Amino acid sequence: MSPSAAAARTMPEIAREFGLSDAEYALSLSILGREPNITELGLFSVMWSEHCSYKSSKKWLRTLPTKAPWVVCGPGENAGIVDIGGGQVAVFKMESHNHPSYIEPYQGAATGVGGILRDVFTMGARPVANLNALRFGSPDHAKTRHLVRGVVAGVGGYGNCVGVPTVGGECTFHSSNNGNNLVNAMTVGIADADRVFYSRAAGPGNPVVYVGSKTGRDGIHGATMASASFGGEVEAKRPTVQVGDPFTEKLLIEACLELMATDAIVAIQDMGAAGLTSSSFEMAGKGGLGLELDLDAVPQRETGMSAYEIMLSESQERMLMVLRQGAEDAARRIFEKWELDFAVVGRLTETGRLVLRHGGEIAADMPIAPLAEASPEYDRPWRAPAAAPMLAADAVAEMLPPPDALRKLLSCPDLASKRWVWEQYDHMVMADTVRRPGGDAAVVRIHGTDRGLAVTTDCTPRYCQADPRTGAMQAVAEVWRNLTAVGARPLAITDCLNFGSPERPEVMGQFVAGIQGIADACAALDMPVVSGNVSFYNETEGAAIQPTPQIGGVGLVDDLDRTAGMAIADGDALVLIGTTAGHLGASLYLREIVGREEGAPPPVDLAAERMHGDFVRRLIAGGRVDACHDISDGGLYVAVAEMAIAGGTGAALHLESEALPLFAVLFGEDQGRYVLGVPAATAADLVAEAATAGVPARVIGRAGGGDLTVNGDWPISVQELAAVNEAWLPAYMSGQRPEEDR
Amino acid sequence: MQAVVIVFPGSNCDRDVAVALERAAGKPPLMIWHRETDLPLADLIVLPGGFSYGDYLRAGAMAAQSPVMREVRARAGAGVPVLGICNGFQILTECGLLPGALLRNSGLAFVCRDVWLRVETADSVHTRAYRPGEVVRFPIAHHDGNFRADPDTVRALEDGDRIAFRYCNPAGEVGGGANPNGSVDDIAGILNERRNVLGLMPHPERLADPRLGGADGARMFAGLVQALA
Amino acid sequence: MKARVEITLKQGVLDPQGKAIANALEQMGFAGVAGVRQGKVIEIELAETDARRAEESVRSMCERLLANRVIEDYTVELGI
Amino acid sequence: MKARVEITLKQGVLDPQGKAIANALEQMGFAGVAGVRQGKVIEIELAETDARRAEESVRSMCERLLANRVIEDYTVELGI
Ligand SMILES: Nc1ncnc2c1ncn2[C@@H]1O[C@H](COP(=O)(O)OP(=O)(O)O)[C@@H](O)[C@H]1O
Ligand SMILES: [Mg+2]
Repeated sequence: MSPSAAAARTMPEIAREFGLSDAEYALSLSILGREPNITELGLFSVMWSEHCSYKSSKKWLRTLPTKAPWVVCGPGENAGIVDIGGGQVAVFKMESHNHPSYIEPYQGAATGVGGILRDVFTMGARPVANLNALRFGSPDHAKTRHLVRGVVAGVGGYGNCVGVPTVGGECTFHSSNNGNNLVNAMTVGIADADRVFYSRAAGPGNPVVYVGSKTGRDGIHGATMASASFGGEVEAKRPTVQVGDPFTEKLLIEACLELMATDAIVAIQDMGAAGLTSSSFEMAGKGGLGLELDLDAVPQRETGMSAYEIMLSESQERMLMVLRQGAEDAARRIFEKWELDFAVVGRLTETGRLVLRHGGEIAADMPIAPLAEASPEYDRPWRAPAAAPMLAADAVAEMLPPPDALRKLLSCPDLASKRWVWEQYDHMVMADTVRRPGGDAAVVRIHGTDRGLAVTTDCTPRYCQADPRTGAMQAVAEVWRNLTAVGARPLAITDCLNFGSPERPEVMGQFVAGIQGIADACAALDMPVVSGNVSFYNETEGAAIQPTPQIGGVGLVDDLDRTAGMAIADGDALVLIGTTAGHLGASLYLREIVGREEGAPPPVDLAAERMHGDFVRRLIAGGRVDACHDISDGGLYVAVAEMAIAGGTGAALHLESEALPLFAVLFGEDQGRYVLGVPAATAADLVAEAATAGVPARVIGRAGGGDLTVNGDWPISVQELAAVNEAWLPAYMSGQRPEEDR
Repeated sequence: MQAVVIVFPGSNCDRDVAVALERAAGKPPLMIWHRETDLPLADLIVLPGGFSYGDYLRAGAMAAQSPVMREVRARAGAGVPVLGICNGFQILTECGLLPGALLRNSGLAFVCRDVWLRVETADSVHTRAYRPGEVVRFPIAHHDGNFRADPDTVRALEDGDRIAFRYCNPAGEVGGGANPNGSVDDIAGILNERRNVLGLMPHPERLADPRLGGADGARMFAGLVQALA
Repeated sequence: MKARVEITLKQGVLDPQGKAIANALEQMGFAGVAGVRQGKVIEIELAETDARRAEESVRSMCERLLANRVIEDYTVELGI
Repeated sequence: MKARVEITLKQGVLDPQGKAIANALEQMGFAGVAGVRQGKVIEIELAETDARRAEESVRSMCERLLANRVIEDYTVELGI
């Protein structure tokens, strides 16, 4: 809204329109000691929006474990930091861009990638890997295909252009996402440990510098949009969509890293949600200082912009920095070389106030601390979710012969190969991608070394729907397991907590339970949370998404000669690690084959999870494993089929001696399990060793031949498995016009 | 051998190719910013992959107008070997050092994956390490790799033995779905008349290290080093 | 009948391509380039011979496929 | 002074985007689409006020940068 349009209404009315509650408006009066002007009101409203203030989630986020000896910086900065040895650190974070991606999938996803990249290189890290977790509505829903095409093209369009490989992610479909798709983007970067930059401003008198693209009228009130659920009129929110400029971002990365090699920067902060407002409040607030900004000096793309518009614009590809006095000219030269705007826009002061000058007038003058730090915190009412009852295996009918069920599962939207997605992503640029997409975790080499980072994202929303606490625990456990399966030592996670409206006690209850599950799993697996993001209001007309606490994990591979992939080799013995109980509640089999979505998710035994994983990791580190894959969606049969496809060789499974119904053994989703391919001659010793270590292990078959068989029966050729697995997504996507790429 | 790598705003495979060159030559190439108007003496000039100027307007169009390109053209004219990979190939066609143009992939989407290439000629300093007819595996990663030229130009390329690589299947057969982008005649890379300028869409530098799953690309750099040492 | 659709970015929407072209022109020595915006033209050859029906159909193409109404405007022109 | 440049693929050059749009329109049920070609419009805001000099300058921009003469044709129009 323009200030003049607003003039006809009273301030309290405008406050409400801006999304401030009456109590929040009253608080703003008492902080200022007077009525705010329209610019100030705008600043209050974005700073106190859910997106910027975390007012509904703060109380709970504080309960997450965030420490470990290798954690250099936990939540609270632009991204989390862990030590990876060799004098280097990994910097990473995940963030949502759900709402914008639903309104304009290409640009929404693209700017999501751009935003998370900035969070990482702001800290001095060169981005080395991107991941993306995508949750779409039902494939039958009219909008889904359009959204998939746009989002995937947007993620690729941005990441490919900036030259950061997109190496992993997830892509699933469920009707609960029909009106709210989820686009969560994660970036991992690497920095020298002694060259990390933070956002805390210091040194009154130091210049405040603006770099990057010019400011336009785009995205005004994006932060408040992300803090509201969709009503019927999504259209009305459209003008807030922004266009990404990955070319400028690439220049910004190079220019910032070049400047960071000098000692010019005191503090730096990207302009994300709520643009100049939140970046200036945060930097000054953290340093306990004041800030004077001359808005006329801000590079502008359009004429006649008001102070309100300049402060709230969410134009992309911009950064705010505090420099050492006297460093301006050297810094300016670097940015001019990279053809980017550079402007000194203000100075730090000792007043503790934010003062904005515009057109010869004071456009705003407000204290920083009460806004940035003492912003509202709610203890929202919550109702513990009713846990879904356990579903006994004998309460599930075997609907199809197992090999037919396998075919169906391998080609169902959630399990079908996502090659169509990742082939649109440059996953090899930077020439360090050692393990490409398609495995449990991707591995990127730490440039110039023989060590690597393993990265993955995971969450199983149907488990979280059935039991948010166990589901969240499972998401963390699966991340840990995926990192372990490639031989990495899991270090830490980032999270992106996607939920419905926190104003509804049952949603808030899901959130609280989810936090508890994450906290328990992180503590037990020694894998703390170092960064994250909360995305509430993922609901349309009261219908919320399945709770989706998306987890992104980073692990360390000490020796790239000692990692594992899923490809089994002819002659390998197949060893199953872990306990099989035939758990079919909330399983993919139940949903896709039986057509039921019910039952409790598989229990997560964190102690067993850890014991099994530590054992597997030791084997891989000892060079004793040819292939490794964890068992997740679809169970054992699917896992072995995926290993056969990856290896291009068949496998004979022998599961005669089971006490459980065979289909429950094949399709149950019990946690804490892996399938290993090991040289046949070593299998017996390995099983004995496992027994000594208290880890359940047994030989379940042998790799070889052209077919996958079970107990000598049900042959399916590897070619058929691969074809079935690869076919669905390209076929689905070709079912309609190729959306024009933009 | 002293190589130079030209860096344009938006280049993003400059470091990758520098690493591959250093592995082959035992010494790093010089990295030259596009604004430079004179080039140091060099045995090889490399235009790397990436998205110079964001691929805005047309891939390679704005980079082709960079100050440094005048000098690159002059050196190429004097016989200095030039290698343009992916965006580098696009720049070479845009500045007229190679014929034809690279249009949007026929599938319209960006494609990143390994492809099989048939080596069509070993008669160049870039391809001398390969045998004609040999099948090699390089990755591609591009949005605009659909090579187009008028029939006379294509005939001239063919008659002059100037098609360096063609997309093929693992058995070396061209056609039948092996072409990832719709290029005319399955062309993946071409030489200029003098045979000292090679442009190709696939990235040899991305499979030039066994750690990354293959080293077919390393031989291109090894061959260059051998020839130019 | 031939239709010509012109698609341009809405006022206020960032045009990264236009911006880069303007910079490039300036660096090439073209002085006085105050701004560049890039758009698309799409020419459609139609079997339809009735101008009103043709226009209706092309407008519907624009709304449903050709233009991204979130960030783009379009105009339709019918030719010969 | 404003200039409008329109850039189209030369006759005979295959237009992958145009072809894809035509296919898509057909799949969406638009009958009678005989062909689609996609091109670009570039609007340039110039400081120059003399029409002849402006046109000359824009033609030179086209030859040197805006159009790829191997595959593209262009037209220049000067506006207000
Ligand atoms: N959106 C995506 N982007 C990149 N890679 C993806 C995407 N979706 C899925 N993948 C890749 O497909 C593979 C299978 O994904 P998934 O079934 O979720 O694996 P898992 O269950 O083992 O975590 C993984 O390697 C994953 O990284
Ligand atoms: Mg896995």
